[in-house]
Amino acid sequence: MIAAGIDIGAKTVKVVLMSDGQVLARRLVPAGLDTAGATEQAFQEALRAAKLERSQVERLLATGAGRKTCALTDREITEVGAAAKGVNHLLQSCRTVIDVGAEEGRTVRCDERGKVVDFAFNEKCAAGAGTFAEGMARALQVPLEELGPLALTSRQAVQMNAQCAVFAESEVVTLIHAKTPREDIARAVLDSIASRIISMVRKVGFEKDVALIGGMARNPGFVAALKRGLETDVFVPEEPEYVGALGAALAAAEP
Amino acid sequence: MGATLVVQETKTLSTNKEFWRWKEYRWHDETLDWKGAGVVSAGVDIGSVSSQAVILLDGKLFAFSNQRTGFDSPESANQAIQWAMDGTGLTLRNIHYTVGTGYGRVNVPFADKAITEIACHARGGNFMYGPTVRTILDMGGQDCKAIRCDEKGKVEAFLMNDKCAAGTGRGMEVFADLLSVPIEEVGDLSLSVEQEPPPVSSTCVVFAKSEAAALLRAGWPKNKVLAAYCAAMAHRVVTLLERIEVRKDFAITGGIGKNSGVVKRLEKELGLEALKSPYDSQIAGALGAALFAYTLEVKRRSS
Amino acid sequence: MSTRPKYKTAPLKCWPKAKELRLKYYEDYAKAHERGGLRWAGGAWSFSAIPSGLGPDVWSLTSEPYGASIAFDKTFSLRCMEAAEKAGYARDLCAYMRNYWGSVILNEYVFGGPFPKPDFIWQDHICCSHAKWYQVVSDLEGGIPQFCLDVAVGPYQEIAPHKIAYLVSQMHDGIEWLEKTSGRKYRDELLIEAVQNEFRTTSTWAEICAYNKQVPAPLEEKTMYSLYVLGTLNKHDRAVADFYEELRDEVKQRVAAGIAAIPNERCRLMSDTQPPWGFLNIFRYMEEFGAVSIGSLYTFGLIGIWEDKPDGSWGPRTTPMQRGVEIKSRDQALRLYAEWTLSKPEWQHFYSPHLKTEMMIRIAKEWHVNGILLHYNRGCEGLSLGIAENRLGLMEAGYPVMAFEGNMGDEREFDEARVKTRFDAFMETLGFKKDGRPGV
Amino acid sequence: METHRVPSGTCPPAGCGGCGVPPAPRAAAAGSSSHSPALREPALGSQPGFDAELFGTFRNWRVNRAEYAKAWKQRTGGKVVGYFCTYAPEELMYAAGVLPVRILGSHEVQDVTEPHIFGMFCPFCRDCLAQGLKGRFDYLDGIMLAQSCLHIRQAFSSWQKHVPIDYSYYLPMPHHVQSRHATPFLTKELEVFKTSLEVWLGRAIPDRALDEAIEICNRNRQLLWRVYETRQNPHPPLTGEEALEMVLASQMVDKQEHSAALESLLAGLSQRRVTRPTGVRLMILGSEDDDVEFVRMVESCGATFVIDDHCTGTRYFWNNVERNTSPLASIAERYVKRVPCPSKDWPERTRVQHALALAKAYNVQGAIVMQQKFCDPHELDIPALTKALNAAGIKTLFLEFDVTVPIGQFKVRVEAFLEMLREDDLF
Repeated sequence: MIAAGIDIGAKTVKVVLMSDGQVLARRLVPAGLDTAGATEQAFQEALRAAKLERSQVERLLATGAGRKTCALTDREITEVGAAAKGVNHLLQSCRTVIDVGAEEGRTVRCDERGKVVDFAFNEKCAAGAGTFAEGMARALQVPLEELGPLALTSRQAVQMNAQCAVFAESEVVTLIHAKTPREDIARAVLDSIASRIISMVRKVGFEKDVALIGGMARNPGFVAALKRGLETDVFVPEEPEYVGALGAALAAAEP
Repeated sequence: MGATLVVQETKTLSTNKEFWRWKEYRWHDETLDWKGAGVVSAGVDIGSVSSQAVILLDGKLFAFSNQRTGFDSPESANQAIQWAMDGTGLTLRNIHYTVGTGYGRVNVPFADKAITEIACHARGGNFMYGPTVRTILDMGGQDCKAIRCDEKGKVEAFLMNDKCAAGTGRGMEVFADLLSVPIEEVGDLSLSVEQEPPPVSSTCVVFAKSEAAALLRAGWPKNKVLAAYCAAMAHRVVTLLERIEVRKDFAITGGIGKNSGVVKRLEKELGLEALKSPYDSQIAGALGAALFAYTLEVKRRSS
Repeated sequence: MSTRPKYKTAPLKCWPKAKELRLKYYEDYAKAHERGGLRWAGGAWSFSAIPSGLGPDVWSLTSEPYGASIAFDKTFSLRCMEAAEKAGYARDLCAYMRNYWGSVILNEYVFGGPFPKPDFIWQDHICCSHAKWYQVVSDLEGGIPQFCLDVAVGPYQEIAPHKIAYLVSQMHDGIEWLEKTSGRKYRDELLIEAVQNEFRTTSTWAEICAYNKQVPAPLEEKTMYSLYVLGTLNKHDRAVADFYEELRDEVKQRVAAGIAAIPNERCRLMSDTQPPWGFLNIFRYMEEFGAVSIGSLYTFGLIGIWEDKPDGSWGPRTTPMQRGVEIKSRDQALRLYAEWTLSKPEWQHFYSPHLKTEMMIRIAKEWHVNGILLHYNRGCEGLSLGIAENRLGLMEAGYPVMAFEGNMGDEREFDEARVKTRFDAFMETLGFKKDGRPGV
Repeated sequence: METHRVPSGTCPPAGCGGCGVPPAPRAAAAGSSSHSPALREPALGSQPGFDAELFGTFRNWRVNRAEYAKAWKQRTGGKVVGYFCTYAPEELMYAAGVLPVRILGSHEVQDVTEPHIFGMFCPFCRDCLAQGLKGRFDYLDGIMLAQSCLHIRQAFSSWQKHVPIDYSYYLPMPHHVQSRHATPFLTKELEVFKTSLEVWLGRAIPDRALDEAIEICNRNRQLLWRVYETRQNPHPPLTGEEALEMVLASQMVDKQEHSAALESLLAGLSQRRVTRPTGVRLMILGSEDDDVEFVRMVESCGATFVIDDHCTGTRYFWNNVERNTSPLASIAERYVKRVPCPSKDWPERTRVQHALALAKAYNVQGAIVMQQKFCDPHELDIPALTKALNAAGIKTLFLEFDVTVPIGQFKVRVEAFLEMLREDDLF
């Protein structure tokens, strides 16, 4: 049976097509300002890549912040449920999923069947999300994708004192004026995001194995900070931003 | 001001267009000759987002530059002063006294003294808007200051926004980017709505951004979204001002002072008009610094 | 997914009377002076029976419910908040308090007209803000005589004669002070009657809440709020005591007739702390999942006074009258009153969150709760005290918990969409679907 | 208000209304100029304006508080109890042969308290709990809290549940300290506390021991107060940073040792001159504040703190136990009548007059009003306090503290504030 999972996030739309547990195709399209259009586009591109007709897709399930706006289906699963299912498929031993996207961080605890046991969101604060890293990268005048690698070269930990995302930016400027090495500032930035995420993770209480998904999983500096803080290894899937869509596709296929 | 603005094309970091990137520029008064001046004083304002240098001849405005702050602040300070002196024949050696101000005030290598931007904006505002100014609002790159001063431009009281950066230039840049509207056009565009929308509710710049994105998805036109954001920003600033009690006359310095969308709404909510000035509101800090430099040099000589 | 039971529902008969009593209360206070009476202000927890010894024409305005009434009017509330901020008061202070101050600063009574300045303040203090609240009101009003009782003598389980004595001797001082301040002669018979009314009110409210142990629940929390509020206005008033007995009888009949609060009850939830008053529609949203909020320690234990019943269950505390105690003197009335009120469940957690966790677990068990919603309420330090420990304790006891941040009185701090998203995930975890919406 | 000379050998009488203000500095004590034993400077390194020889002892005690307490236990075989708020009756613990130490935070960003304390409570109580959860106070035999604000209460109750501890005690310290019934009530509560200590330690606490304990605590307060008195000088012989280190140490070590160090400090103090100019005379007041780094930053901008109203400063030691009927009643009266924390300062706001009196006596030019983020009791006092100070011609700068303070942002405000206060020759 062919099933589709559609993850409509704040910044991007992701589609995963599956057949009996096998991924046929995956596509990611920036949501831009026309989410419906982006969704349709991602879906069609995925179909094309999988050489499928729309009619062959028997089950569709939407997830993500924009799931209720999905024109393709009114069947839905929350980000929480999808993340748990998706990760469970990739790493059955996973009990704690940390999901850090552009504007929100989530922790989901699940059992061996990928059923959600408990979850927590970080309370509305950008300082614990990807957007924060973007702003800081800009203050540091490095492209976002280079922030992580830069941080890895740091040799000393510096403490970020400002708590608000935007004020952290002026603190970065202060550090710059104080001649702090860029790599140390980069690390300080990622450490501070990690520290907020870890606070949330501790709230739910974490059990091994721990997996990290969402956009920030692409940031090696952040992953390192998370491992340091949690004092445990963190599993990062190859395509971390597709896990939600994958979970939705798996859920769709369920009888 | 008689002379014309010399606008220099900006050096952008990455290839894709960055709408938040305002034009950098310099200016000097060709009608004046610095060689005849008794005191050449300079003020350099190294802010978190922008840097300005101002040069005065016997306390009269001669030249200034306005550019983004670079990664290395001593370097930014040098660039700013060099650019201000560009084509005037002036060199650092000819400047008698320099005051540094702004976040990077201690990193101005050639400065004789560092003074905070609060004192400098009060002094600069007093010069730009005249001695009747009692309340100055400086909406800078990353903070927002409400300053009360006396007829000499001496600070009597001040407040800075702590909690949140909504109501700062940085916030506005985020929006210009999101909506692909050049930062200089944001204000006027926001005023082109036939009817004021409710202000965006979120107080955090980052979330105001996602709120705006949602509005756009919901089909709001750009100008309406901008109106909602400018209104929110104006409102936040007014609550800051009210805590220090606004006394007439009232003036606005700093980058956002140029954003009609915020200024007009702010004046409306305050029920008070901000004084207008022929000077560029963004150089107020550096100007104040240069004025202090002038006074200090005169005192140094007389002592 | 269990089958969906359908229950019959019916509107509460005494609902209109509750509304009427509430509006009369606020009107009586505003009109007190026209009637040659006195106005006093104080907290919903204050010993309100005591000032009634000054005469039948003494009316009060209790601060928390008034702050909540303002919260319902989002526009006015925002004006109040900003007026308070402008006056230099921090934005993270109690939201009721900032609404109240704003109303004083703007000199607008939320029920119309200028703010009716109280003649004196009669307050008690257990949370850091109680006494200070009125210190500021007095600042703002240019000075109002204030008397405040300290009730923070430790948890009821450690009650001891010297603790009651501390409170009672303050009460005696308070009565002298009332006489001096009002220039009136204090009448003990009025005190005794008021105290007896309050025993009835607070015990009967507990009895009403206990009926919600029934499946289906005869009442849901959103409705309970509008009923229990009377107990926060003037619990010492005969009319309120009588009304609660009338209400109790009706709820009893509903249970007998199997009348439910919501027709599709499948999931029983319990909440905690004050709700975000401006967003009570979230309770309607819950009902789409067949979820009914059966109440909370807040709705049960803020006004209700409880005790352990012989069968080990939690029930209404037996009043001194029911025990056949005849109240003859001022001192005896005050002693009974002090001891009774110190057993208020919603006061115990001020000494330890673990005491609150025990009570919450007990409610969860006896009221057959499936899941618990904890409102991390930025608007109220006092009732959010130790809430994170409550969460840990409840989960340890095996109850699914959803925590969400919000504010009972400052709408700027409540994000409805976010909370609903979170609630969706919570229901998904518990395995409940929306009626008519296909899920997994 | 009148500021009268205080009978020698005692601190100013209890309460407020300016009666607590020290007299004009007395003539420098002649003769001995012996110095306190100069201990090794801790890793912190020495800062300009900080005299390691005179104050290193105190800093070492603060920095190495754990090592100190462990050594003390080794030496005396006694037990150590951590307390959370300065309303804790230290006299009883001294009488029981217990060393009371104050539990303070570490000013590091931490991620361990989120599960235990809701984020709207003050950073200080979270920082304190973090120390317990991280095992930094593993040498404590017990903890105790004297009821004050809601915030610190949470640090206590979470500690009780999640940090293994032999003994814990919650003392219902009355809030209505202005009521005549507060002292009798507290006296009884102190008896209950005393009994609980006796049961825990398995030995009785005789009145004699209480009398000695009262003496130990009074002497230390008196000495602290005499050092503070010297800060009235036009050029105070110690900086605010040094004063803070001194008081913080007194909350962490055996008061008899601390008093000895104070004695020798006082002997040397009269000769001592701070290397840098005094600059603007500042007062700092508000909620709990042990942020040495902040104080150092401010003083590096050309100012000196000459007085404070903090529970890590004057509020802690300003009032002595005045002997009346029984030892317990005397102790109770001291804690009821001490300079109050705002959470207990009602219906009258006695603190305002007290702060004004201090400002006057120490010839203060400006005041930094600080507050731990979310500290409701102080947020409820600050507008009135600021108004009164401004009315008295003392300008104020308000700053909101978190566990870590953004020095960069604060420096601008502080410098601008100082520029405003200085008769700067800029015009």
